[in-house]
Amino acid sequence: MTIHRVIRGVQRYQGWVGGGAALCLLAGLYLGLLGSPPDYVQGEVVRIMYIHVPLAHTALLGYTVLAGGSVWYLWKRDPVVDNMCHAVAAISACFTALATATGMIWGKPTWDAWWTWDARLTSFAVLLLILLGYLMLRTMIDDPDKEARYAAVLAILGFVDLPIVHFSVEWWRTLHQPQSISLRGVSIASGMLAPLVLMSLGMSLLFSYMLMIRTQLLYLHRLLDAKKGRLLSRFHAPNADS
Amino acid sequence: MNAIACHGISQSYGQYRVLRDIDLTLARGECLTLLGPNGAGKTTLLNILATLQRPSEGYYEMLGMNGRTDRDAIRARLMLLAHGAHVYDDLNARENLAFALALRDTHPTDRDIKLALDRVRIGAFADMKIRHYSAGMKKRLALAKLMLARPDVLLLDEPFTALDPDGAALMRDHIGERVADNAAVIIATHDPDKARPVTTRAGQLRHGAFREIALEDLRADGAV
Amino acid sequence: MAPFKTIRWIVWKDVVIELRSRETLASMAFFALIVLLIFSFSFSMDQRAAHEVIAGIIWVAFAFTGMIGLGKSFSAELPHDCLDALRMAPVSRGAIYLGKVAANVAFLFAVEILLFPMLVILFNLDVVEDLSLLLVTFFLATVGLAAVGTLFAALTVQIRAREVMLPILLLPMVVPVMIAAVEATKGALNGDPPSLYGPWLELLAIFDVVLTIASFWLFDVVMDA
Amino acid sequence: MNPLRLLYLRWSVVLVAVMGLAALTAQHYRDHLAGFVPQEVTREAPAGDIRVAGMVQRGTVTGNARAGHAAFQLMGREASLPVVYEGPPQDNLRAFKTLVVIGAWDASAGVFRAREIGIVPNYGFVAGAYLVGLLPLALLVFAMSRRVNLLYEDMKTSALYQED
Repeated sequence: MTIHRVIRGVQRYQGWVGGGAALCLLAGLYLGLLGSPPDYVQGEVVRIMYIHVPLAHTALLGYTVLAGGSVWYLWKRDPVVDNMCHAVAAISACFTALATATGMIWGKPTWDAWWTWDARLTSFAVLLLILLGYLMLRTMIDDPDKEARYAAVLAILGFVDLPIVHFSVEWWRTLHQPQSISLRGVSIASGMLAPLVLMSLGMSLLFSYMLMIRTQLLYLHRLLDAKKGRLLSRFHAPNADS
Repeated sequence: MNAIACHGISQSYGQYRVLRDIDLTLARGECLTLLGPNGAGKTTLLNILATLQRPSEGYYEMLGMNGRTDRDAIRARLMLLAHGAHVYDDLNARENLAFALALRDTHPTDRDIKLALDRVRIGAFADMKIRHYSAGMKKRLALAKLMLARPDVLLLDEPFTALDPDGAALMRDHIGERVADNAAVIIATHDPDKARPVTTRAGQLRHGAFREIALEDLRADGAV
Repeated sequence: MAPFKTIRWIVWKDVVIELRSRETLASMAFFALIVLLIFSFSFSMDQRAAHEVIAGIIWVAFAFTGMIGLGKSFSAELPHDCLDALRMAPVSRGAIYLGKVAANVAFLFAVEILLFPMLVILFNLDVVEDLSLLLVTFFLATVGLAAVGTLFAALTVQIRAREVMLPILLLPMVVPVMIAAVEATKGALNGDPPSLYGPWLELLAIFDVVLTIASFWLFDVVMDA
Repeated sequence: MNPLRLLYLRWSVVLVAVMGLAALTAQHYRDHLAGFVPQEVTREAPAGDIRVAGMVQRGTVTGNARAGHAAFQLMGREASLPVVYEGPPQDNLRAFKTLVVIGAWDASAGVFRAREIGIVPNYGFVAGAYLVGLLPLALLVFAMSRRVNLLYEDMKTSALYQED
C-alpha cells in the first residue's frame, strides 16, 4: 500500500518543525516570563500578552489555512487535502478556545470583568461557533465525498463572513460605549518585542506540527477503512476479484 | 462513439465498496438489462452515470463527453427514471410536466402534453394534484415525461415496478421505440421477463462487480 | 436555457405550490405570532421600554421564523426525490439558487409585512409616518438572511439532523445581518434622522452583495456531486 | 529504536526543560514577592531595602508624584505607614490604589523612604493564563503523536496492511 506523497513529505519534515516549535516556545517563555520588563501600566499582568496574542494570531492563521485548503480541495478533490482541512479545523477550534480563555483571564485584572462585548472577543466567539458548527457538520454526513464538499463550502463562506462579523461588531460596540481599555492600548516596548515574536513564531510552528500530526492521523484512519473494505469485499466476492 | 464508457469505476462508503472497477461500454442503439440482487450496486451505478454522485475512483464518458467536467452537457442528453417520481405533490400532472421539461429547455405546448398524457392513459387525470395519484399513475407520468423529453441516454431504475401489465407494455414499447431511434438504454430490474423483448445485451452486478451475461441467461432469479 | 427563464420557473413552481398548500406561509406566520406573544408576556413593558427592546424582539422572531421557511424551501423538494431532479437538471446551478432566494425572500418578506401591524398593536408602538426606510431595512435584512440561508438549507437538507443543523450553521454567519437589522430597525421605529442609522443600511447592502456572490458560487458545489 | 519509546524520550526532554523554566520563574517571582505589610514595618523595623504592599489612604497624598517626590500614608489592615517618595516620575499614585513601595524604613524620622513605586503584581492571573494556554495544547499534541505512532506500528505488524 503506497503512502500519499504529501504524507511522505510530512513524515520527513515533522521532526524539524516540532523541534523548532519546542525551541522557539521555550526561548519565548523564558524571555516572556523572566527576561522582559513588566509593563508600566499593567505591571506583571502584561505577560499574559505573550501567550494570548500568539494564540489568537495562530487561530486566525489556522482559519486562513482552512479556507485556503478548502478552496484547494474543491479544485483538486484530493482526499488528503480534505484530511488536512479537517485537521486544521479541530486545531484552530482549540487555538480559538484557548485564545478566548487567556483573553478572559487577561480581561479580569485589566477591565475587572471576565467578559466584555469587545469587538475582538465577540468575533472570536463567533469564529469559535463557526468552527464548532464545521466540526459538527462533519459528523452528520456519511458519504466522505459529500462531507468534504459541504465542509469546504462552510469554511469558505465563514472566511468571507468573518471580516464582516468583525467590522459590524466593532462598529456596534463603538456606538454603544466608549472604547474600553483595548488590548491594543499596550504600547510595545523594545524588551517586549522579542518574546512576542518568538512566541508567535513558536505557536505557528506548533500549529504546523499539530497539523502534520493530525493530518497523518486522519489519513491513516481513512487508509485503514479503505483497506478493511478491500479485504471485506474480497471476502464477500472471491470470484470477482481474480 | 460509445454512448456510455465506464473506466474502472469504484464507489466505496467508508469501508464498504459498493462498486468495484466497473468497465462497461454501451453503444447507441443498445439496451442493457442489468440484473443483480438487492445491494449489488445497481442504483449506485445509475446515480453515478446520472451525475448525481461522483465515483470514488475511475471515470466515465457519455456520448464522448467527460463525466467529470462536462456534467451540464451530459445532463442535457440523459434522463434517469428513479425510484422517486420527481414530481411535486401540489402540482397537477400538466404543471409537473411543464416544469420538469422547462428545466430541460423543452417547452411542449399544452396539446403536446395532453397527447402524451393520453398516450400513457392518464389524460383524464391531467388536472388532478399528484398527491392523489397512485404509484402506477406516477410511473405513467414519468413515462410521459420520457416521451416528451426524448433523451439520447435513458437510465431506468426498476421501470416496471408498480405498473400494471398494460403500463408495463407501454413502458416496454417506448423503450423499444427509443432503442430503434438510436438511444442508449440501461434498465436495472429484478423483472427481466418484461424487459427481454427490448433487451440487446444483458449484464449482472454482484457485490459491486459487473459482468456481461448471455441473453439466454437473463432470468428473474439472477442465478447464473 | 436562459438563466432568467430558469429563475422564473423555479419561483413560479414555489409560489404556486405555496399558494395551493399554504404550509410554509401559515406555519411561519403562526410561529412568529407565538414568539411575539411570548415576548410580550415575558416583558411587561411600557411604551418607552418597548422602544428599547422591540427591534431585538422583531429580529429574533423573524430570524427563527426564517429558519422554518428556509428549511421548508428545500425539505419540500425531498418527497419523490425532487431534489435529485433539480440536481440533474441541465441548468446553471446559480439560476436555481437565485430562483430559490427570490422565492424565499418573497415568503419571508410577506410574513414580515403581515406581522408588522400585529407588532404595532401588541407593543403599542407609535407608528412613524414614513415607513419606507423601515421597509428597506426589512427587505435588505431578509435578502441577507435568505442569501446565506438558501445555501445552508440546500446543504443541510442532504445531511442528518437537518432541522438542528440549519440554525447551528446559519445563525453565527448572519450575526452581522442581525446586528445591522436591529440597529436600523431601532432607528427607523424611533423616527431618528436617517443619517444616524444609514450606515447600517449600507452595511446590510454590502453584506447582501458579498454573501450572495459567495453563496452563488458555492451553491454549485452543494448541488453538484 | 522503537518509535514510541523515542516519542516518550523526546517528551521527557521537553518536560524537563519546561519544569526547569517553571522552577526558575517561581524562584524569580518569590524573590519579588517577599515583602511586608505596613503594620509589620512599624512593629519590627526591619533594616535594609524592603518591599511593602498597601493601599494609598485617601486625602493623604501631598507633593507631586509626577515630578518625582510625594508623601502619603500607606494603609495596611491594622495600621498605616507614612511614606516619603523620592524617585522617578510616577503615575500610579492615586487614592485607594494598591501599591508596592520599595525602599528603607527610617526609624529616626519614623517614615518609610521609598525610591520606587510599583503596582501589585498579580502572578495568579499570569500563571493561570500560561497554564490554560499551554497545558491543553501540550496534552493534545502528545495524545495525537502517540496515536499516530501506534497507528504506524499497527500498520507494520497487523495482517491488514500487507502490500496490495
